[in-house]
Amino acid sequence: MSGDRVIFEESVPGRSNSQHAPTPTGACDLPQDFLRAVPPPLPEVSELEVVRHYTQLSQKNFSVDTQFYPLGSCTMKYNPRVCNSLAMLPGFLSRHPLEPVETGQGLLATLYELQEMLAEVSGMAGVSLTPMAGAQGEFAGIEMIRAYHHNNGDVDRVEMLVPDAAHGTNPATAALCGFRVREIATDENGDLDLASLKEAVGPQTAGLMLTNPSTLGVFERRVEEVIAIVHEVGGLLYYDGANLNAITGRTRPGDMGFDAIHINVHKTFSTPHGGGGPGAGPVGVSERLKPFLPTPIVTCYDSEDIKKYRWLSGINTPHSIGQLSGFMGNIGVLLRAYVYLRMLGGQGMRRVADHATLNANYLLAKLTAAGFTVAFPNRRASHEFILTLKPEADNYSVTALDFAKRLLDYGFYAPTIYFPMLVPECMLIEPTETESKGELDRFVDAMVAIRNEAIEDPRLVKGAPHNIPLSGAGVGRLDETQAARKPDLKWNEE
Amino acid sequence: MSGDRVIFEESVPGRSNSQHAPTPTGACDLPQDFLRAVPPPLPEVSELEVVRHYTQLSQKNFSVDTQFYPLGSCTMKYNPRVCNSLAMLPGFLSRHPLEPVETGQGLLATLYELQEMLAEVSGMAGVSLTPMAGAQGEFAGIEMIRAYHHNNGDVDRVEMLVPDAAHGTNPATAALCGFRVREIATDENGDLDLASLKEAVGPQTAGLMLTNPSTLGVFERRVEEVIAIVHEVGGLLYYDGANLNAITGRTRPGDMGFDAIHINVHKTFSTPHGGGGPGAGPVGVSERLKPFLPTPIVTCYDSEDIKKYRWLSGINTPHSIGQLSGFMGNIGVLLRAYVYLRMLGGQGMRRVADHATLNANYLLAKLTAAGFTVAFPNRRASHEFILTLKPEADNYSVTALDFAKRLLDYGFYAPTIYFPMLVPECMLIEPTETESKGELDRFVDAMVAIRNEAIEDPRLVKGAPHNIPLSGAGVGRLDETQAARKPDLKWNEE
Amino acid sequence: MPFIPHTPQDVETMLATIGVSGIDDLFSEIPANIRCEPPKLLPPLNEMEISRLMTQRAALDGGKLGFLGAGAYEHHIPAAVWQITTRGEYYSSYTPYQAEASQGTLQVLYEFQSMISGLTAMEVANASLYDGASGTAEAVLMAVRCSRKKANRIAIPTTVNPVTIATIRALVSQQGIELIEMLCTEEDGRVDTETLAQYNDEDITAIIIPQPNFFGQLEDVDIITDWAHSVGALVIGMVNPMALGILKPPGEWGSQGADIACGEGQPLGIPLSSGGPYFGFLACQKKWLRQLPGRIVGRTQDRSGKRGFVLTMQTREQHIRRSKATSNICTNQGLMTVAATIYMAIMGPKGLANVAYACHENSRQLLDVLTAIPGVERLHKGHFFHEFVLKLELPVKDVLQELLDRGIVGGLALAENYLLVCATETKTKEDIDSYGAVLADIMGRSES
Amino acid sequence: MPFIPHTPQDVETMLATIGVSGIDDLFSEIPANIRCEPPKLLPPLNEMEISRLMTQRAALDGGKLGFLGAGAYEHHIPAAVWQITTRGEYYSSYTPYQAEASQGTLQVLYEFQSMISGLTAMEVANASLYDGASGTAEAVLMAVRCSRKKANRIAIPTTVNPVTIATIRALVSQQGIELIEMLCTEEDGRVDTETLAQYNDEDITAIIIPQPNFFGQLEDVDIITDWAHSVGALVIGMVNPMALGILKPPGEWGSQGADIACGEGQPLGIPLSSGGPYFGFLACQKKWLRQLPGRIVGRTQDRSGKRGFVLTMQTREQHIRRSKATSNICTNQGLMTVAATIYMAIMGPKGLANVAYACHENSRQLLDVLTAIPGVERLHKGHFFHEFVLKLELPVKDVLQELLDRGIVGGLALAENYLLVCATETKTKEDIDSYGAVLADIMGRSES
Ligand SMILES: Cc1ncc(COP(=O)(O)O)c(C=O)c1O
Ligand SMILES: Cc1ncc(COP(=O)(O)O)c(C=O)c1O
Repeated sequence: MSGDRVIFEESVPGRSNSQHAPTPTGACDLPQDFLRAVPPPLPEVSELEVVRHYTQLSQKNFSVDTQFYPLGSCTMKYNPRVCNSLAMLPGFLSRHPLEPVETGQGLLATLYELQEMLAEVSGMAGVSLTPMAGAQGEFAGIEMIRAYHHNNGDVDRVEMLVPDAAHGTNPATAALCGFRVREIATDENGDLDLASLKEAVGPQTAGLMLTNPSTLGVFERRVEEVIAIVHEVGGLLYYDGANLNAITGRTRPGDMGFDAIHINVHKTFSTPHGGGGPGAGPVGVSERLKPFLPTPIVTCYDSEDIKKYRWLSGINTPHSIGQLSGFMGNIGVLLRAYVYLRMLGGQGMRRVADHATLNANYLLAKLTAAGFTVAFPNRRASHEFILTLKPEADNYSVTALDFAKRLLDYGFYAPTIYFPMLVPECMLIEPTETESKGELDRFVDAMVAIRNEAIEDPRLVKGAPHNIPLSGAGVGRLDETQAARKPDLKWNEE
Repeated sequence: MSGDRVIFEESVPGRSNSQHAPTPTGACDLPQDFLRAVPPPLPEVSELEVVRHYTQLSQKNFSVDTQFYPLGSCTMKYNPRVCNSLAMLPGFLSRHPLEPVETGQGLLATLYELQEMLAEVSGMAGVSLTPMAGAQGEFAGIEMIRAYHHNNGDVDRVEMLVPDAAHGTNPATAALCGFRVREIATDENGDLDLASLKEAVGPQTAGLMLTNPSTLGVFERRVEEVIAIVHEVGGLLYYDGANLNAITGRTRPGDMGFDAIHINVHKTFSTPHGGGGPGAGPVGVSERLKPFLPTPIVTCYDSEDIKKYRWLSGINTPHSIGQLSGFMGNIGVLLRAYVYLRMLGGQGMRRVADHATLNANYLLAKLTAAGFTVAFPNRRASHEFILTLKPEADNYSVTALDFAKRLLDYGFYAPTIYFPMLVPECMLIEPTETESKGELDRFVDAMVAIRNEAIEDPRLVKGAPHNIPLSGAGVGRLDETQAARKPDLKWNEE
Repeated sequence: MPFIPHTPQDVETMLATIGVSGIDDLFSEIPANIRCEPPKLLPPLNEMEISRLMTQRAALDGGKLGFLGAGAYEHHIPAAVWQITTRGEYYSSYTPYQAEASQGTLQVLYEFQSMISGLTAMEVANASLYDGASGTAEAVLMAVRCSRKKANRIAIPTTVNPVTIATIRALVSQQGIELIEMLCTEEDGRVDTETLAQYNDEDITAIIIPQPNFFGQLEDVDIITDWAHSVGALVIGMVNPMALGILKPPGEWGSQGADIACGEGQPLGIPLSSGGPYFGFLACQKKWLRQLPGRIVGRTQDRSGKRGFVLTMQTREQHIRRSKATSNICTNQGLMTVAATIYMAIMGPKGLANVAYACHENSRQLLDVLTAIPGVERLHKGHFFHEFVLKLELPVKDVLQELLDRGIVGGLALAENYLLVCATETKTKEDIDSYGAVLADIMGRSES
Repeated sequence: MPFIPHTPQDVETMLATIGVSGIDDLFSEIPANIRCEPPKLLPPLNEMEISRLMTQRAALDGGKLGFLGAGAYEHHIPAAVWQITTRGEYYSSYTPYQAEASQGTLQVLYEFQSMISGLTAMEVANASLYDGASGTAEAVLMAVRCSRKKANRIAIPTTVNPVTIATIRALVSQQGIELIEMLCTEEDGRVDTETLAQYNDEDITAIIIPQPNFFGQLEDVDIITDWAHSVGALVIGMVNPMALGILKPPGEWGSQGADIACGEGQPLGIPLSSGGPYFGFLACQKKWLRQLPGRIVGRTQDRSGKRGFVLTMQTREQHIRRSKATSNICTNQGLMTVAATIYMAIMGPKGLANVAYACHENSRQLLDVLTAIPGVERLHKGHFFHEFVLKLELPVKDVLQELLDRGIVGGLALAENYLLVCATETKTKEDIDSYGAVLADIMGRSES
């Protein structure tokens, strides 16, 4: 099977696919100095071999299109196929980013409406679509906060507050923006510890980054108080929108009082994750941060009774934190989000949060009934929730990792494990609204079956995976330590 | 795994995908008498479940895109992906077949050029693209022969000659056209037995259907003599073009003297088989059969120095055998064939036959060297060849069927077995020109390994398949007898 | 060399293994005087060039606002349908001869058969034929095989699509089958149930009942079916599968149901594509199973009792039965049935019914809009599904040309003054109004 | 309910299991005064309606005969690339955290790293960054981490794309990094190697060398690299990966090679798409591995010794290292690297070289055709890859508008009279001649 080999192992010197490249008409006129001495060491394979190889490899992936994928914090919901076809229409694909706006009115109208709709969904005053992913959205948001303070001459705000449960991108972003990161503790019910917060704030506080519902799968109940405390000392509030899927149409970051947010459209707006991206991380801001939004932004004006659209950037936006990438952002991803949003409408957005939350709470109830231990038993789950498998680890020495690997054998992708780090042997489970009750029930059955295995034959679970239902003979548990100790990061003929 | 269930097992009453159907605005005005009492019993599943189910099911297929598929007589070569994208361009897909020709000049130009190119490749005087597959092409060809004789008042030619090695569609077609079928024997070298032929021909002979190279994988060396014998008695010659891949650019049915042929574009012109179709079976004819071609046919004329195209049918074609389907044939398939042909050009067509023949002869040489028994050891292979596994069956009681099933475990689709019926325990192997030497070598290795298994552990081979590299746990050898004895042909809630 | 993986070095090694000195030697058995030079074809294009050419050609075609039906219908096709259908594993596999390595295709076909059986309310269905017209010819041949009658006389109402009739004629005339035309009422454009008794003594083997018929009209299927059975004739229901979202299925026509159901499968998720590929479906009562042509998939199990699917009932087929086969069909329209199965699964009973309703509603609306125009009236009385015939005071040919010049494909000219028009769920109120406005303009200009 | 599978019955059962009476109860922890009504959005459309809308919008866009480059380039993309890339298994999976169930993506990424390493002649590569510009900013941050110098001074020639410079500025300015502009020669439009010594005492941490540069010109990469190393500066080679089909790779610049290579991956099989998604690539010498940001895939084995692939070196990343991570990047451009990997595998060394040659040839041809027009001349001397700057006697803005009115996107206006023009392998002789003819016409009319 080709998928069991590396593409370089299929290579035969001298093979090429002449149907894809023009034959050169003459010798190259460039001096030898500029040229490469030997051709690049790419594989030399036929088009059929390429198709076969990468088709086979694809079959070695779990994905939403093939499996339940309850990966907490990642919102692995169904990515409507129509979003893909419409985003890939030739008119959109063929346009060069630097073409004049006359050739892009269809696209710009779409992006403009998307900006408006995201502002409405999130309750923010302005939106820029340009960040490439959540982390770049965070960068934009924190930069805007920095720019705001600096613009006010407020240059001593050097500290960014980040809850200890926060996603790693939050502290990393704050650091990238030049801030000192200060962690805030979480209380035993998963809410931010207000005492630590009060202790931490001061004139040095630039702001606080909050995820709500938090990565602990619960809604920050005292969010207004939190915001008041930070605002009080002149800090601004950043909302990490990775969990927006839990609240769309139920509450809005803008209404909570946040100053800047990012939205992972590859989560809440169902654009695909593509095995690691691309996503998009539009940022939304309150009125006072609008001048600082990253560029370009789409604006609309009337011309002879027709709506026309153009880019705002450079000279129009003197206070902007600038351009974060070479062009306009991940346009193709934004188009997919637009299609999704238009198909759902306002009521649909509420249905998303409603059913995502319903599914999470249902799964939580069933797993609790089945005897699993919930991290925050006194709390309502948001769109996700945390189990701790500490009892199982203690009693049968079968860890969250073992459960995760064994779930693969049952045909389920594993939930997020060991994040957030606060909860031992944790499993962060996010079913999303697009999964059926039947699928959730089967997942519970698998969890129960694995616990039984853990009791009766722990080695079975600890040795998993054994027989992942994948094409081309799956692998067993892979040795990550060896990978890191002796990095083999590219193919070298053996 | 969804693919292990039948889609009806996913169904939940009351579920629907509202994004795909307009909501009715009022009640239906049609009288109850015309209406169905209960809704059709289709499954009620979400779009995600549909995507997941059919994506998983797809992974349970071997295909050219994933495996070597040396199915003799079927020409399972690489189906260029570009043919798919170009045939599915919106302009082509959206056009209604009965629209005026003004809205189809792009398509018609393409079909016209395809007609011309197929005529040139096959050496025939005229071509109609309309037959839907090889068998319908045969029908058209034999009908034209009948019409020709009738048109000449020659109504007593009631017999169609068919070699005993012929594909089943040949006698079935002859019968469908109202002919009595008379079989002609094959000699021990795979050529037609001239003595039987001479004995069979007479004034009752309407024609002879010949496949060349024959389904025995050898070229009919005395084809000219065969043709002369039939023509002598006033019969016409039909060429089954299923094996055209063996000879393109090397010899042409028209030059051999055939009167009518069909071309399986889903073989020689690399349109996909789609798990059983659609294909297309254009027919080509010599000058004398042109008036009888099935309609519609594309014709070209000049209008103000621009080439214009229109359909010929009905009143323009009084002698035509008529229309064989509701519209114009499998247009989408023909578009794919056109793209393929344009990419190859004349030299490319010869390369096809050259390398298909090279691959077959190479595989034949290697398998012979490995000790397998060739059906026609004195012959050059065409693009395919036959092994007989009679020695293996006699010595180890492991049959061609067992070899075939065991090959699946090795990740190869099985060659055609037990056809043609003349050769006992036969395996008809057709590698095609798009497979690499490496893949052929691996196939030989597998055959040798299986023979060793047959010697050492025949039950292993007889019990195959055991572990087909397919997603979602493949099945073992399926019971075909039970299927036929107690037909279960549709889902009934268990 | 496009699509050929061999390097010159490979070729050399392979030739040496074979023991010949050149590729020409491999063709030594072809008599010298029939060998040829490579064909003279249009110059080869690389993928970039052919893509540009085809894109230019496709841009010339289609894309009109269309009100044509007459056997092929524009419907919304969920994007998922073809994204999945064109996956390599479906697209590039063969007829599933090796069942164990073809469970994907086989299970889809089994599900397809189940859905078609359900939609038509018939007991069994095959796994597709070429298209609706040729499939109806197969239904005729099948009926002849099923019937015990000596004479092979098939009654075909003139409400059947004339191209279908021509196709049947082309495909079955060699079998000594006689096609008997049954006239329809002028007023209703459907079979005159009052005069059926006229055919009582015609020794009819089978009758084809189209529902809806070529003019879009709904036939009195119950009465005709019961009459046919009363004279010992089999009933072939030729149906639009989309209409079966709401219309009574052939299996429930009259007191016994039709014997055979067939039709054009295109409405079920297949793009118009200038006419193909589409697919024909064929279903029947179980007692006729052995006469059913085409592939059939059955459920079975492996040695460990695990469920699986295989091609079955193959003794009907040409590769086993040869000249005695039920049909010569071999390659069918497999991939189209994958698309149709996915389409039906996404739509479900409710979706299909809603689309059928919407087609009906839209065509009623279109009728209202168009017949409000002076010089335009409906030809027939009675109920229709999503097509109807208009009578125009102007020559239809000229009107259609003027419509086309303004971007509208207005329908099918049936005769000098008759126009067959269709509106499916794809037509918005604006589309319908815009047809109305343009037609009114054309008709009005001629008035003055 | 689009995309939600629950029936009312399901919802009821589930609420009962949870023990609440309605969905509202699930949100009881949200303080009442921040609850909201469903947002007011544009009215929802079904799939048919949104398809029609987007098709209309897409039809407004693109489709011009284009000679724009400036960082994004139109290339032929084999059809196989995106048909495979958009398969659900690649499209709808997450970052491969569970390696055993993500071997497809992981192996592709490993192959991608191998190909990028090969193309750039660097020892290791990561698995993508957002795009070329932001990736170059990451390269700058990385160089600062690698360097032992106190001052963080990055030399950036003015031959680097100004947007890239702006992006770097936006992304790194918080780190106390100083960007030092290096002027280029007016005549050549490239770094003046004669005056490098001026910067000897500037304590430069790293220099960015673009190849080809923003003006399409080829820099003297060997000389600049050796000079940089001689003053203890690291070399960041910012390259067009398509050009590397023929141009000397950064790993071989000068006597030691560049330290870091980065660039915009778009030319490798990614459509123009109005600007994204594209991807950035980043490669370096092995000694800098621990400073390399972004995902990295490594080969390892399972317990039975079977080969497999995992995400590795994760202690560099934000989810482990948090505020001390090498970068905050998490979601990258994964799917784009699948496309690029398939693209590179199909093209192979020869294909890539041929395309690169063809781009060069076509742009030379274009130069000849355009500079034959009175009033049009080339601005620079020296060698270029597939872009060059023209000097027009007319205001470029007006000329571009006139070209656009006649269907041609003529290039990028750099200043009043300067025009940056590009021709890739997608341009035929006719395309080039037609640009020439239209431009000649525009220039000519103004003469008279
Ligand atoms: C809570 C949280 N914040 C931020 C991010 C970063 O977003 P991205 O991966 O789009 O950069 C993620 C992504 O996993 C997340 O879960
Ligand atoms: C020799 C031969 N003749 C005829 C046919 C029939 O062609 P089709 O399947 O296209 O109807 C085949 C197909 O397998 C064949 O192999």
